[in-house]
Amino acid sequence: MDAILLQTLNGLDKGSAYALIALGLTLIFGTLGVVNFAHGALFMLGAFCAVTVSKLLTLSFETVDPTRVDFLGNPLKVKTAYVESWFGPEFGGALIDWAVPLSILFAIPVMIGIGYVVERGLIKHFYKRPHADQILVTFGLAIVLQEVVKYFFGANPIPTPAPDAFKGSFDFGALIGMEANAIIYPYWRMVYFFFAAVIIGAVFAFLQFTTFGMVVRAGMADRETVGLLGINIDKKFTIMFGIAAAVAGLAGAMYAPINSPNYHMGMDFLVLSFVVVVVGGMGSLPGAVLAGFMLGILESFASMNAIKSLLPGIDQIIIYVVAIIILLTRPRGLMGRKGVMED
Amino acid sequence: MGILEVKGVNKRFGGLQALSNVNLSVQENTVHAIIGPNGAGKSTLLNCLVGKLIPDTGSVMFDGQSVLGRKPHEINQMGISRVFQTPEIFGDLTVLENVLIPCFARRDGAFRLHAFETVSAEKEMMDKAMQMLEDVNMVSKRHMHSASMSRGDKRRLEMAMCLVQEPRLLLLDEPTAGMARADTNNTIDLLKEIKEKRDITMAIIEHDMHVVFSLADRITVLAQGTPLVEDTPENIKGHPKVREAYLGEAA
Amino acid sequence: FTNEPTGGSVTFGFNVPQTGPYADEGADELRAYELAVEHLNGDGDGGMLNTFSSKALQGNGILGKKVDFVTGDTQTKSDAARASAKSMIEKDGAIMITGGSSSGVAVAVQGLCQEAGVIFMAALTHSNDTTGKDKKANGFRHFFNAYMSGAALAPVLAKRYGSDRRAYHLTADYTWGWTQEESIAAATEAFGWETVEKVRTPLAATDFSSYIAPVLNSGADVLILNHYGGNMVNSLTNAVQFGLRDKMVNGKQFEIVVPLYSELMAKGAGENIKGILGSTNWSWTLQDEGTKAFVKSFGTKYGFPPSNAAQTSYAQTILYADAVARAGSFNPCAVVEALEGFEFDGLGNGPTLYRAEDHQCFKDVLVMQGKENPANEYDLLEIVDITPRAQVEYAPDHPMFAGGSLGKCNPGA
Amino acid sequence: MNVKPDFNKNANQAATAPAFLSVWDLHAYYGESYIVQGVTFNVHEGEILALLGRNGAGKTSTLRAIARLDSPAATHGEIWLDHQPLHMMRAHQASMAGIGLVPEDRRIIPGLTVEENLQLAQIAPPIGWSIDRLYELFPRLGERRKQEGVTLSGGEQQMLAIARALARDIKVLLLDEPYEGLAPVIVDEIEKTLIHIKEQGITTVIVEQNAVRALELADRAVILDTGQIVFDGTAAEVLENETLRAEYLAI
Amino acid sequence: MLGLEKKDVTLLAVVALLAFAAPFILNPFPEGSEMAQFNAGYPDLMQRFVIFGIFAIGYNILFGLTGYLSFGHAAFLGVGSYSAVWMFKLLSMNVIPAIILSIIVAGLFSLVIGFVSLRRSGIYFSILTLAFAQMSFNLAYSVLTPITNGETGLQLTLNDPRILGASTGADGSIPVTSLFGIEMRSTYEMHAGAWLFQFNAGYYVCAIILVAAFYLAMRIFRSPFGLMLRAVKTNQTRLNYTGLNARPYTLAAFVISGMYAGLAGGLMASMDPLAGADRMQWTASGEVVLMTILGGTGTLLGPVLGAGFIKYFENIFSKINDNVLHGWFAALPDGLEDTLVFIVHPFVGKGWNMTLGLMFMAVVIFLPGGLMEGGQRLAKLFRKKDKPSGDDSEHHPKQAPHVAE
Ligand SMILES: Nc1ncnc2c1ncn2[C@@H]1O[C@H](COP(=O)(O)OP(=O)(O)OP(=O)(O)O)[C@@H](O)[C@H]1O
Ligand SMILES: Nc1ncnc2c1ncn2[C@@H]1O[C@H](COP(=O)(O)OP(=O)(O)OP(=O)(O)O)[C@@H](O)[C@H]1O
Ligand SMILES: CC(C)C[C@H](N)C(=O)O
Ligand SMILES: [Mg+2]
Ligand SMILES: [Mg+2]
Repeated sequence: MDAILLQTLNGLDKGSAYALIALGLTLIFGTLGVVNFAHGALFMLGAFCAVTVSKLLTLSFETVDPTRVDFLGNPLKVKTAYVESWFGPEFGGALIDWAVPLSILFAIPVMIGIGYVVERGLIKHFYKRPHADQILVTFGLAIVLQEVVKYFFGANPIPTPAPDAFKGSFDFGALIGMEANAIIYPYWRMVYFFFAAVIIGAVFAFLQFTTFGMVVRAGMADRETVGLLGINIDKKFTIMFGIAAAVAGLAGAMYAPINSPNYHMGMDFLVLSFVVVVVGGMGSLPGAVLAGFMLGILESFASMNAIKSLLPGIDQIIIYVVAIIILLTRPRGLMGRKGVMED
Repeated sequence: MGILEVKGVNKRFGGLQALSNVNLSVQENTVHAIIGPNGAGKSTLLNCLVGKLIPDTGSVMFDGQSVLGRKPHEINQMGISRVFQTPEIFGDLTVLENVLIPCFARRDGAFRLHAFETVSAEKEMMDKAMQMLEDVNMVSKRHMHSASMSRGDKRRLEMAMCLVQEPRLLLLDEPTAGMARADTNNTIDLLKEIKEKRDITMAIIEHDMHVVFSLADRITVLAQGTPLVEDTPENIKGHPKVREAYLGEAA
Repeated sequence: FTNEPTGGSVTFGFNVPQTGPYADEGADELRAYELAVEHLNGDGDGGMLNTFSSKALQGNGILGKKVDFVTGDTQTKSDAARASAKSMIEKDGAIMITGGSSSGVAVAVQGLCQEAGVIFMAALTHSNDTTGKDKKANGFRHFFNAYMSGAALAPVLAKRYGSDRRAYHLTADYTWGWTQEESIAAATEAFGWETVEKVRTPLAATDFSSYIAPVLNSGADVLILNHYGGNMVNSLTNAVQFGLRDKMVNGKQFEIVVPLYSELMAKGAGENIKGILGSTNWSWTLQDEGTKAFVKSFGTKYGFPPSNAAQTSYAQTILYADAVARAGSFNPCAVVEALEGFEFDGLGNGPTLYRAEDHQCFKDVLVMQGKENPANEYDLLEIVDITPRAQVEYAPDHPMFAGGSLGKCNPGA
Repeated sequence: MNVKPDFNKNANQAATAPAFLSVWDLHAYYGESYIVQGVTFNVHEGEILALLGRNGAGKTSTLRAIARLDSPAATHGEIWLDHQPLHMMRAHQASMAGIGLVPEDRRIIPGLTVEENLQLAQIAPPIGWSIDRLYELFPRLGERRKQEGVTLSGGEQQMLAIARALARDIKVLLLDEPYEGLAPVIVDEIEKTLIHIKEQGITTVIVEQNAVRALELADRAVILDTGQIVFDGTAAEVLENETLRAEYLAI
Repeated sequence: MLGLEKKDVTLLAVVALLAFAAPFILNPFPEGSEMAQFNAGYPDLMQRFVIFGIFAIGYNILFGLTGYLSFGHAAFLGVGSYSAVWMFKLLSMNVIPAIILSIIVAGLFSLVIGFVSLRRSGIYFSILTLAFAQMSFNLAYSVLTPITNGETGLQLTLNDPRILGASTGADGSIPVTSLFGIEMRSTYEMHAGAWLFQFNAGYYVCAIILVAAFYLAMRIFRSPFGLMLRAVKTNQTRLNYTGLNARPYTLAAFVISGMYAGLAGGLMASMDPLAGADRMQWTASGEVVLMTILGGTGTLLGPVLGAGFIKYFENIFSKINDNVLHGWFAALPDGLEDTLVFIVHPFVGKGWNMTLGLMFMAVVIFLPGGLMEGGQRLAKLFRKKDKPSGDDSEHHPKQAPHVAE
């Protein structure tokens, strides 16, 4: 019983990562109709926004400490972060500690900017092109973005911890009267879950309570006619892409403490997020979110030993098995709309 | 007993009764026109005949066999071809290729892995297709990319694709809509000629009364999903109800 | 024999991961290779050539031939690695291939070199199989292996954490993970530990929370992470996030062990590594003459200390060159003969034996611990114990290594 | 094409009043095919102009170029609407400037209900008839407001397309075959609507294969052939001129 | 559509010529020159060009003709490789049975996967194929290790039974793959002046099979079957109402392309008897998609070009290191040399991926029809010079883009 509860909780937060990534992807893929293989890269860029902020905050000047030596026997250079010397170690240290949450402020404009540039410079020309061409160009873009990041940050993961206040875990089991340590849950993952909920809610509200969503859907179905009705659809598409990029970026920035960012983390998520979006059903935001949580939870269950011993290797393939079953029983995924990307 | 017997067909779309208790009998080797106001259910009826829709109740018999529950391609193989209201052609292919496909479909059935074809068999199909294009006056356009033709041309092409299959029952959904008058007249002539040359039954939906009255042997008027009257063209023309509900001053 | 050097130079093939998750390891290996070539050709300060016990090399290339090299990208995929190695052999006339990023790749390339008739000097590969069931006459491994990690770690673990511990293994679900799991479990059980559970995790996993969450509940009080690379960084980070290290289980402090450490991974895991035990092949913090010489020339050239991947790469290059010089021939069979049973010192690991039976090097193994107060950004691991070579040795037919045979050396063509 | 000069002398007759919409030397291409080959004509405020010609003559292309759609690409020429340079605008700007096009294939937007199709037209300024008023004009649409637009019958779609154009505040209505697929009674009705619209001062350009009906409605007519203007004069002139009718309109 | 038209015979002849003369064509630079780095005429790479060419040609039969975008074809290639290696382990080192088995097994495998996946279309189909392939990959990498040898890949060993051959070769090593005694790896080297050309038996086996595979693809493209497949792509509704059942057509195309993939996998194992799980990963499936689009979807020659392009980057650009760069620019003054090396450095060696990514973008932006379009534009330029006046007899017909130049 507690194992089930435990894995459900776990699945929830894994699910919130999937859901958040899939949400951004479905805005581009399910709404704008662009098969965006660079979405994973946008997620990765988001995570590197967090890395960048923490690097900027720890940007240091060097002073030579003649009493100590470095590994080659030369006098040791001691580094002090500028922020610490400007704002004093107390506040400066706190800034450094809170680098990841602060990076949200940085990631939003940066990711919107990147989204803008990518859409205006590249994607714009590909709305009318076949999906295959979109794949080629966005895949190329993903590689380039990755390589650029690799060039500056290296291939190795870069630890980007959460603020000290969120370190450690919460004993959920004790709260509901189970024995200690039965169900523990890291604080930062709770933060991530709530963060995801807020973002998902905000995007839903924006698309639900404005005509924006309808216009973009219409524009995707028939750009020409929407133009005839006086709507500058290009602008809407750009905005949509910017939002999607920002959602992906925020998902990535906040994810940095969960897994240290590396340059190929986007590719690791790419396939999975496509599966999530498609299982959710093309063009459906609730579908993407639902599928994200569902697959997250199922994946958690599949990693339980009781289940693995019954079906060896099930945790390796669970996502795909579920995807196949759902797509075969529900032609358009969980909540897909008819005619969206079916040809 | 007609070649096509529709009995008690009902079709609902959500709250809308698109077809209610439709009975229709089309006699072999006649042209049967179905007219009626917009949204009367004419296209829906055709959809039920070709397997695009399945009626909620009722039966559709073609030549003594039920078409219900069969897939569109099976129904076509029974000898029913259809021209759609908005042209359905193979847009990325050339005009000639568009016509060749039904030629092969007629010869080979629903599926054949004919990756290798003999020269003579190939030629036979090619000749057949070219003959058809000549009939519809499109030989000079045979290498054109069919999607970039004007609408009138697309309609003519689609008709050629259906005719080349030599169907026993040809269903035409507004075949001359958007066609220039000259082409409309050509089409009328073509259909008449085909009818004379071959055993063929046609069911035609058309709002252009000139076409209807030139071709039809019998007319069914459909209104709000039910047949209003069925009669000869002369009688329909004078039918007061039909004049009021449908023809207006055109008659 | 294949690719016999005819002109004034001889070509080595450095086949390392340049793209993909291990690209940084690959880059460090490559740095070491270039340094080795420099030293062989008599440039630079000579590095470990000066401390190496064998004096057959004069710093004028090998047998008077200048050393040249080509590089390639394994992408950490068997296929790509073999393609790259083949191009070095077929196109560039490489006579020796070295490199590696994972055991799968090393075994695959070793097999290729055996068939093609060139020497393979494996670098980063830790699986028992490389010199166990998949050993080849043309292949040699300087790096240590999973068995040795277990043999070195277990006593230290027992001493530190006591002998009635209950271990929970998380293991990357592929060949290397399995051999390491087997080795560590066997070694710790010999000291009285109990293995509660062995859980396999998919290689592609990035979030290990669902594997880590049940650990506390299982009654285990030690978590052993048989992971490497990104897997290890993530699983360790996740484990620390879940607060495992702050818990008391069975009245004991909960502990985490990462049997195979590397400097780059320690960097990737950041703070989480502090106090955690693991093993390495070598460390730049050693104080022997060889190490000091190597760290000096590497550090001077590149500005930071070498990783243990770099050291094994450097050593393998020197060892090959030296074997050629001692044999007086580039013929792979002569080189094999020269390397088999070769005893040497001065390459940073103390006295070392290249065992003839399986082409595995035997030397001391380091037990390392994440440092609590690093003095600088490279000072992440500290040496806890230097396990003497005798303690990590095993018989060539040890069951964990049984099943293969070296076959005969193949000079090719 | 030898007839061209004969009719062109009529061209300037009506051109004494100042033009409201003027198209001057318009050239347009689909990729490399040269479709609109130097078209010049004027439309006066409040009049109805019939733009006629055979299938493929370039009527649709001309309308699309005026509405500033991306294809065909207008490479040369000027279009002025009430002193605004349309030729410098993109489609959405032209729409805001007062151009309303009812496209020949109706272009009902898939995935949107009838009502959403209309709402979409009322997002960008300037906004025209209210949706309720449009439902009054086409009660059929009101009944179907929650239905997905593309599942409407052919005629209903045509109504929706016209309604959608009127939902915006337009100065010039460009109609591409508005009668196509409509029942005769509905054609009558739309004709009345067009007259009503004309009374409101809206200028209309109508392309129609049903040339007689169009000419009866129109003040003036322009005839296109292979992308060039072969006639420009009053509607009555066309109806009277046998040669012209036979040559270009087959009526 | 029938037999072969004259144009097709020429195309086939050109392909055959290019394939057979590849050892010369791909080695334009003399041995030892700085440019020798760019030579691609060594057996392994030539084999790869051809094998991936076959893979892409087959893939194009599905994707180029029917428009069904499969993201799982690498699985068939992988299965083909595994079958071939097992054949070498169990039966004999002759490549013929291995290749035949790999085609059959891949065919059966694709029949099952295709049958299920083709119940959906569009992106739903793509994800189904992706899911099957990723499942196969994950299983091959770990759970099925007894059959696939996991991460390392399935290899030959000295104790394989090989019932119709020897377990060990005469010299005590593992025997090599051969075609009735001709060893696949045997290479004849020809020195011509400063040039060295390598003629490898395995390569020529691949090349002959490529020409056959190309011929078959050409026949399929030109046949009524090919026409039906293209019809599937442009309008399935019309196809159904024309009395044709799209499913068996697409399934046939899927299985044929699966068999091509199996053939490629079998050949790969025949040239180098190892079958790794990496071959089945989604990135490998993605690669063949990229090859096809890059070369020109729906054209006959395009996929082969695309395959060559990508493999060339992977194998040649990845090997250019700073050392080589300094070699090239050595003649220049030091400052300039260093600057040039600095500029080029991020794009070669470990940066080869970056160059490839930029190339993908450049090609798809500037040549929407892929490399084939580039070729056609060039050809057009030349033709324009030849005959200045067009023969536009009709009014403004747009010619359908002719498939498969
Ligand atoms: N898929 C559907 N869902 C809901 N309603 C539908 C659907 N298809 C058709 N209808 C409705 O059914 C009615 C009949 O449509 P149908 O297309 O048969 O009319 P029609 O007689 O062909 O008219 P027209 O002459 O205008 O083409 C229309 O009111 C239409 O809106
Ligand atoms: N997208 C396109 N690409 C290429 N050529 C086109 C395209 N659309 C139309 N054409 C060509 O342009 C010419 C004029 O077409 P247009 O649609 O303007 O004629 P039209 O006068 O409206 O004819 P119809 O009465 O049949 O609608 C035709 O020959 C047609 O083949
Ligand atoms: C790179 C190695 C040290 C570890 C790696 N996972 C292996 O297979 O051996
Ligand atoms: Mg209809
Ligand atoms: Mg038109």
